[in-house]
Amino acid sequence: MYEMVAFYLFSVLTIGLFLITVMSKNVLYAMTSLAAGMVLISGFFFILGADFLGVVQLIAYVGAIMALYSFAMMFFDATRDIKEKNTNPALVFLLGGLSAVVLVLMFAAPIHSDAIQALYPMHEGVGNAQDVGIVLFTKYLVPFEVAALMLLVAMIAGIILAGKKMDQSLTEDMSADDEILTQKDEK
Amino acid sequence: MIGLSHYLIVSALIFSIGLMGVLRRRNLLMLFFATEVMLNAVNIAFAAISHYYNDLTGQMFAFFIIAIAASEVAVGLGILIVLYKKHGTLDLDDLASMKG
Amino acid sequence: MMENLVYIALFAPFASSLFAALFGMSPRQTFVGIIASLLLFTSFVASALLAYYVYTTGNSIHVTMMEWISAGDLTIPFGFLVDQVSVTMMTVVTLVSTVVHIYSIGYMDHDKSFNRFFSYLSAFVFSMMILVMSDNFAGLFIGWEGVGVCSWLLIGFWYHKADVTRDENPSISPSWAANEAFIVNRIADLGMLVGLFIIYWNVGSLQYDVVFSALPNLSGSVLNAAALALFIGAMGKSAQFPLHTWLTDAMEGPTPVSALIHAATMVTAGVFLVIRANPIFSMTPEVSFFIAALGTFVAFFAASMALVNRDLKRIIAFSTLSQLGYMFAAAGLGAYWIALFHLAAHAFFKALLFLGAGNVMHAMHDELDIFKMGGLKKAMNWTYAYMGVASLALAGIPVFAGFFSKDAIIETAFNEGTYVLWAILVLTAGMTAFYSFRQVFLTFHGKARYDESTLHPHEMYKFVLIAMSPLALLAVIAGFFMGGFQTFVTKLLPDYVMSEHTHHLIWVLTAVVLVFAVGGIWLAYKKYANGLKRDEELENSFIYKLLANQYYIPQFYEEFITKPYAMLSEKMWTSVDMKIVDATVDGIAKLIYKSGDGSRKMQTGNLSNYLNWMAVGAVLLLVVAAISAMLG
Amino acid sequence: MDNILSVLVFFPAIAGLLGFVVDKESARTYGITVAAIELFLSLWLWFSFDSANAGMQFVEMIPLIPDFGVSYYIGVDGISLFIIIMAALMTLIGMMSMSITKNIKNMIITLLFLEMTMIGVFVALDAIIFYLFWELSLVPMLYIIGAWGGPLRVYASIKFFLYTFAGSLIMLVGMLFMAYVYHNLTGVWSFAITDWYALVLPVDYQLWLFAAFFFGFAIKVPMFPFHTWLPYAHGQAPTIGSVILAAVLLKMGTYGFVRFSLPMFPDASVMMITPIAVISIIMIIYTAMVAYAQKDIKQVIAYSSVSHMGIIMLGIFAMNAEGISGSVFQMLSHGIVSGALFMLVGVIYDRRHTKLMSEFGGLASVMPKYAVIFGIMLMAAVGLPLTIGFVGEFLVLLGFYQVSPIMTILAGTSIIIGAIYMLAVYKKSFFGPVTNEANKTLKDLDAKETWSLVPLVLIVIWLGIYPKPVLEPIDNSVKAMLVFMDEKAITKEAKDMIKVAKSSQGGV
Amino acid sequence: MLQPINVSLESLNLITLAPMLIAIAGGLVILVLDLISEKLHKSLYVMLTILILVIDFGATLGLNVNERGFFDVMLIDGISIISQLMIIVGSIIFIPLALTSKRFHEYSYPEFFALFLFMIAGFQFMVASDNLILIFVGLETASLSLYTLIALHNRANSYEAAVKYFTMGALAAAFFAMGSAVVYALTGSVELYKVAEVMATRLNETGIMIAIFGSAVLLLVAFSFKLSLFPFHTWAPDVYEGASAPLAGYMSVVPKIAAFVVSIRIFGMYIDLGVEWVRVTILVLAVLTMTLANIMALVQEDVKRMLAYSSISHAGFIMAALALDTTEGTTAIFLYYALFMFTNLGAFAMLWISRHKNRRFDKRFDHPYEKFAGFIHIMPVGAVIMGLFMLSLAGVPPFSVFWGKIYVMQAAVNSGYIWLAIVMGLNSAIAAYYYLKLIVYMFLMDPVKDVDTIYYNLSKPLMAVIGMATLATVGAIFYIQPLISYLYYMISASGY
Repeated sequence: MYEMVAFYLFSVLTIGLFLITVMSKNVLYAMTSLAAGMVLISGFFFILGADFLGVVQLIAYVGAIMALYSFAMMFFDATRDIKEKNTNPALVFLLGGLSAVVLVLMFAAPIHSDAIQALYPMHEGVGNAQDVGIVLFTKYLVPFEVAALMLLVAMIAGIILAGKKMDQSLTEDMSADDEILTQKDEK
Repeated sequence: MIGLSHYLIVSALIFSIGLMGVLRRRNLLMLFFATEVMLNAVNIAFAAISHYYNDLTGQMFAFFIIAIAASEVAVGLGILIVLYKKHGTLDLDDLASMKG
Repeated sequence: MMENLVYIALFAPFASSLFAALFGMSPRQTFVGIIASLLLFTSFVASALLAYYVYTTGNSIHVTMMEWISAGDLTIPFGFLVDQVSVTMMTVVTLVSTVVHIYSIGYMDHDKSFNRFFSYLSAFVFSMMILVMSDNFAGLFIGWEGVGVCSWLLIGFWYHKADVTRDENPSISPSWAANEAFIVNRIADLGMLVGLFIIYWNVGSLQYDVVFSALPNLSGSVLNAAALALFIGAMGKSAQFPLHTWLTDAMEGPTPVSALIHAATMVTAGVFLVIRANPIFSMTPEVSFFIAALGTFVAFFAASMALVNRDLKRIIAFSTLSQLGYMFAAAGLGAYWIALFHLAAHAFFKALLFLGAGNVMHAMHDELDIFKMGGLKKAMNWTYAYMGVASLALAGIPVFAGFFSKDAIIETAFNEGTYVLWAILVLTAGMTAFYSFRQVFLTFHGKARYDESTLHPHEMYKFVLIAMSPLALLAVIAGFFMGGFQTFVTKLLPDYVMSEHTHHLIWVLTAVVLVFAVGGIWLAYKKYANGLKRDEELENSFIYKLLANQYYIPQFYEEFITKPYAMLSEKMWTSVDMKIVDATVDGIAKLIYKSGDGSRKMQTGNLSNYLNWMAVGAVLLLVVAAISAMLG
Repeated sequence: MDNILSVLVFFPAIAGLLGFVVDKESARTYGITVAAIELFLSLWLWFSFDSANAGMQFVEMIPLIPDFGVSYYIGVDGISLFIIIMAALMTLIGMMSMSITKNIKNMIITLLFLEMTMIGVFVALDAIIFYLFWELSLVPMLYIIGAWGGPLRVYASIKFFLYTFAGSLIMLVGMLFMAYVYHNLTGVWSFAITDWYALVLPVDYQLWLFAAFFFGFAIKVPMFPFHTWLPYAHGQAPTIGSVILAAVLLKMGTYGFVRFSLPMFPDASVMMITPIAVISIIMIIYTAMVAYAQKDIKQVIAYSSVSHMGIIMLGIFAMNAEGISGSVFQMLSHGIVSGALFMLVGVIYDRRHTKLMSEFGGLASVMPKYAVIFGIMLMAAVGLPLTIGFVGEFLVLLGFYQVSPIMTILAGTSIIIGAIYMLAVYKKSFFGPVTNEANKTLKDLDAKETWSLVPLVLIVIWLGIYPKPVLEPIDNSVKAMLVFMDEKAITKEAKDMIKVAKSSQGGV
Repeated sequence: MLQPINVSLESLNLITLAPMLIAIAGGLVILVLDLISEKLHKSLYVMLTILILVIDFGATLGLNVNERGFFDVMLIDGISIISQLMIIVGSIIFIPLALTSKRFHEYSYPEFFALFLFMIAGFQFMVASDNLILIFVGLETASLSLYTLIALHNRANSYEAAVKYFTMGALAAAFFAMGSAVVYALTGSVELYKVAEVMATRLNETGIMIAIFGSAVLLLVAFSFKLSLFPFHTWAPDVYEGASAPLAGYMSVVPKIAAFVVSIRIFGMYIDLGVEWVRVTILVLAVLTMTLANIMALVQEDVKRMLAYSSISHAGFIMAALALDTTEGTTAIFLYYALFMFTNLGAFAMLWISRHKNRRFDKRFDHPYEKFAGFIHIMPVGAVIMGLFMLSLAGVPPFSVFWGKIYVMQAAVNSGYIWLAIVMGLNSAIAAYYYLKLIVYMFLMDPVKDVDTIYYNLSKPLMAVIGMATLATVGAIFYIQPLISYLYYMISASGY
């Protein structure tokens, strides 16, 4: 019963918040509602017993990612209302609607099967973090390390892209040659 | 009783909302928000399936999706910064020098 | 020994042609003409020796030089057959050619392409020799086409003349006439080829002896088809209706050419073919009768046009046409030897007539309109005599060659019971006499109708006149050899003798013909001997105009064949080939290119649109997936 | 020298590569020397060829991609032998007569590569090798037309390339399917033509495969209605390009029919006789008419090529030795005659830089030697006996008469309408008075031109009088092929229609 | 309580990780070197990268076929080995293009080379696993590096390209994630071998087909994006145009090989299970892709953009081979890319040597067709070589791509898809036009400007690279046989 209430509450709230994220003209509103939505999603995780995931969601998303976005927003000076000329709202809603219909139809199908054996079952009486930890550091150690690599890549990328050197072009200047060439053309 | 389908349907709806956002957004920053929404929708689905199958793989996947989302944001914002420095705008209507 | 003679007879003209060709582009060299004439004479001598040999021994000579084409089951050799028929032709051809060669030395005197002329002329003789000597149909076809080309070259000899309108010159220009001759002949040649094909696929060979011995095994329809196809070939070369127009236009060529090719030899090739292939035609009475009927028609038809024509050479050309009709009539009626005899006799007097006309032209500076001549008798005695003799022979006056041969043909028509043909032929004999003498009188008698102050007609060179004498002689006496000729050639050809009944009436028949002939001459004398009296009314009458315009047949051909063909060709090119066929190809290419232009519009450069495309694709795929899943 | 064929194929290519080093001034001499050696080699091939042997000779086989069944497999028989010699000859003569001075070195190198591809096509006994040379031959020709051509050269060259390319890709699918069928039946991958010959296919397969090959070949021939690239290609190409194109490249199409379609799909071929004959007759008559309407001499000859190719096509589908041998012979004859005619047009174009007949008239007076040679070639083109043109045309019509008299008569009109347009050309250009001032001072053929044309004249007459040395090997191979087709045919109609020559019955 | 887990080191089969670890370590070495000294020349990094890749190549070559490692996450089967080898070879031949005679922005960053190596590691992970998680992570690692590399070219266009690629990539990633979620929901697993097992048992359940199709579609969208299939290809031309020529050439080969391997694993699985619908859909997409990309390429004014469309078309071609799902079809994919790689390398290298900082021929394009007008007069050997590449791309025998093309077509014919072979043939004919267009410009036209800068960046290493590409293109006929038999052996050994 409590689960049902929580589910519906969270569902309505997240959908509402994300709608604001998508529809709002104001970056600030959009971002705030996005952050709020993400918090509520971690609520889903808690309901579903994925405590560790919920915590990660809060830390990584709400903490790290939203902070990044906030900085970016400041950098881009995007606090003002953004004028967007949306070309074809009908198309957008049609596509969104259709995809929703099909996806819902898909998920409404008897997709859940009792016959399926869990490969990495959760254990009774063991904390979620512990369960996750064991799987993550055995089976999924390689992806985990690759994810580390990915973050390293992201870090390097972030640093060099935002770095000072990108302001100037290091491509060799050929203006001297150009002059000669232009003269040639004129001949 | 709440079943797997309920969660999945919510996930589907949020995913579609994200898709709509991707489609209608002209500001790159806000477009990135929409992609985050989509990834979050998938996360709900994974967590729910994981719960109903009593299997940890789904949580793993969701975990990695969060990592990926984080990296994407880093790189994406990096690119946005160089772009902004060059163009002074994030409106993607102004970003059509290559076409045809 | 005899084989060598065969090769000498055949290749002497070829050697002559090559020799003359060596100097083809150099200025006039008299010795070229002399050597060519000598070589031709050699050929004549060889032919005569062969004729003597064949005459005395009765054997024929068959030589095979080498294989020509061999594919599948087909084998065609270069084989030559000298028998009674071919040796007759050889002798006639080489004799007339020799005369014409010598004649040309004088006639072409002032022409800068003198050497070239001899080259062509000898080449023609060579082709003609191949035609008559070949031992198979394919070889005959070689000669057949060869004479066609030489005829083309010679008609168009004065190629530098420009095209003029048909009113100015009915033949437009030498080159036009040459092309016409070639093309019309080609039409007939197709028939000839088809004849060859029919024979080959039914017999398996093209050799005369094989074919003729296999004939009894063939069905009637095959024989008819073969005969008809071969005759179509003959119709072209011998200018039978409706393929006759080229012959008069061919008069654009130098006169010796007209004498040799378009009177004595080439045009008779059709008759020769029918004679040569007589076993086939003997077995196909319907086709033969058709040949006879067409021949008779052409005899009359051509004579009618000759009645009113004013062009010296064209009149003779029409008369040639008419005489060819006689020959076909004879051949069609089965009197092959008579046809061959008339062919030979005609060759002599018609060549003479043409050469005489050439003399006149030479004297008159290429003037051809007999209305503008008259009174040439004084200046040109010899020519007058030659042409008179030839005309008498042509008219069929007794003693002269034409009397014997033509009379025999007319008798044959009577003998066969085809009285209609007989009547027409008799009438034509009268017309022949009339127009021949109309021409003679208008040319030589009366007062001069040309400007005597500028034109001083003179007789031809002596040697030319002497060279013409053998022809004159033969035109007079050839008839007396008729009996000997008959026994000679009927060793090979089916004999034809008049029935008892005809034999009884022979004097009556001869008399009737004579009456017509003499009547014709008398009429001509009455009208023209004392100069030209133009009869405006007659000249404006419908029939006169019809005849003068050759029944409007050339105009008809031009309006209904030549022009539509050109127009259709143009349409085919501009409308069909360019606008439909090519445009379709280009259209496909353009369509693809255009659709490229159209579809690149999806590439707007706007990221939002790209995302839309992506979403559209994804959603579409999803929807399709959902639908197809639900449909099962 | 058993590997003479490989030498023939690769000698020009290697010479072409080395040609990059040769100095510009000497390039022409270099090219002529190489082409002469190549011709000599091809004559040697003829000399060592066993005329009595109807099968493949000088066969070489090196597996290249065994897993895929592709091997370097070449050989020559009577049918291909003379086309090879002709290709070598026309290359040499084309080079000798060439008047181009711009980028002469590039031209020589291109021609040498082209020669390799041409010879390659005719010696290939492996479908992929055949296809390889087939496609490769497009490239040098594209360059020749495009770089030295007239004002529309780019359009013409692209059209030429794409049209042929599209057709041959469909042919390629056919080849792949054939290989697949072969694999299915034998378990082995093979693209060897001789292996494919052994397959007896059901009729519906034959029809489909025939259609696939047909597109490739028909466009190359070019058959109506796929012919429109040809007038452009010829019209724009430089003389040498037209010569090679007409003489050799077009023959690839008809050769393909003889080499592939007939022996591989005898039943389908017999079934297709009527449609192909109808197309051929349209080609003959229609293009002859179109040729008559042309204003440009070269276009006339270009269209006349199509018309003559119609005769060749007809002969191939006569299904008897007379027709097919005649057809192959006609390929040679058309190659030499049309090549010579294009060279002749080139001669006048070099002098006057126009090919419009209206610009000329009376050339016979100014350029007599030229007129004589043109006349001889013209007569050969209209099929005058004792010239090379007659033998093939006669045999083709003779052969096809057995199939259908009516169609033969229709096709036979070619001798009439062929004469019509050819004589019209001759009359308009050579006869009449010299009206155009520019023509009055034209020079007659110079030594270079004479020496390149006279050999062709000699060949035209020699093979017109004595075709046996050429016709006999062709005929032997054709007869053997017909025997083979007859044995292989599965339908009764085909067995009836394919006529085995009496002389080869019992034997072989 | 949980039991402690004992894992023996052998059972981990660590050797399966060696190739990727070499690449990663190499990347780190480069980063460290940069820390030590800032003044190092790019040639050092290039050579270092090549060396690392050579070791990587050796390590990959040493792997045994059909091994799993690290809790079955790593999958080393035939296609993973050959695809890794091709990825490495492709990288080795493209990276020397950095050694231009002129300096370019991106190559002044040592990080460029590090990212390059990380990207390769990402691709290697992608192909060496059948676990959707690792595939996803590998994919993203590689993609993020690639976005950065594109942006590093440091021009307005390259930023635009990076943004477009990135944004669409993010969307595709979402689809991939969603697709994986559905697969997971259906089978309770994200490991493909397990997925196949479970799905096979569930195929006959009523009402579930929509989810199966749906999962396939969502994944197909993600990979269609990577493989640039219509209508998910829209990024490709712009990205190719914005990226530097070497990178564009690289992108048209290496990432696609990786994506194809994953596609073979995923969609091959669906087709093997008997889900014909997937095959049909892929065929439709493939045909649409090759045709539309071709006709759009027809109208391009820029050679690089034309080559971009042509690569899209080639990808469609190969995708069709994938749909056949036969050993030959799969062999065809690798054979095609192996051959296409060299030709494409050559073509893009030829563009690269002519890259000029200022656009002297066109306001927008670096390599408009006009630039190559009369190339034969300016640089005859270059023109001939470029012509050879174009002919090869057009599928003219005996150049390399032709063999790939007929192998694909043969595979289609063998599976009974003759219509597909004909469509491929006709498309090749259309495609010939735009390749020919460049040849026409190079050989048949006169230069627009009297310019010799057309080979501006030419340097000895570039000449070597181009020469090698030429040799590989021209001499294809001589190495096709070993190549085919190796590929065929590896692929049939891994059961595809």
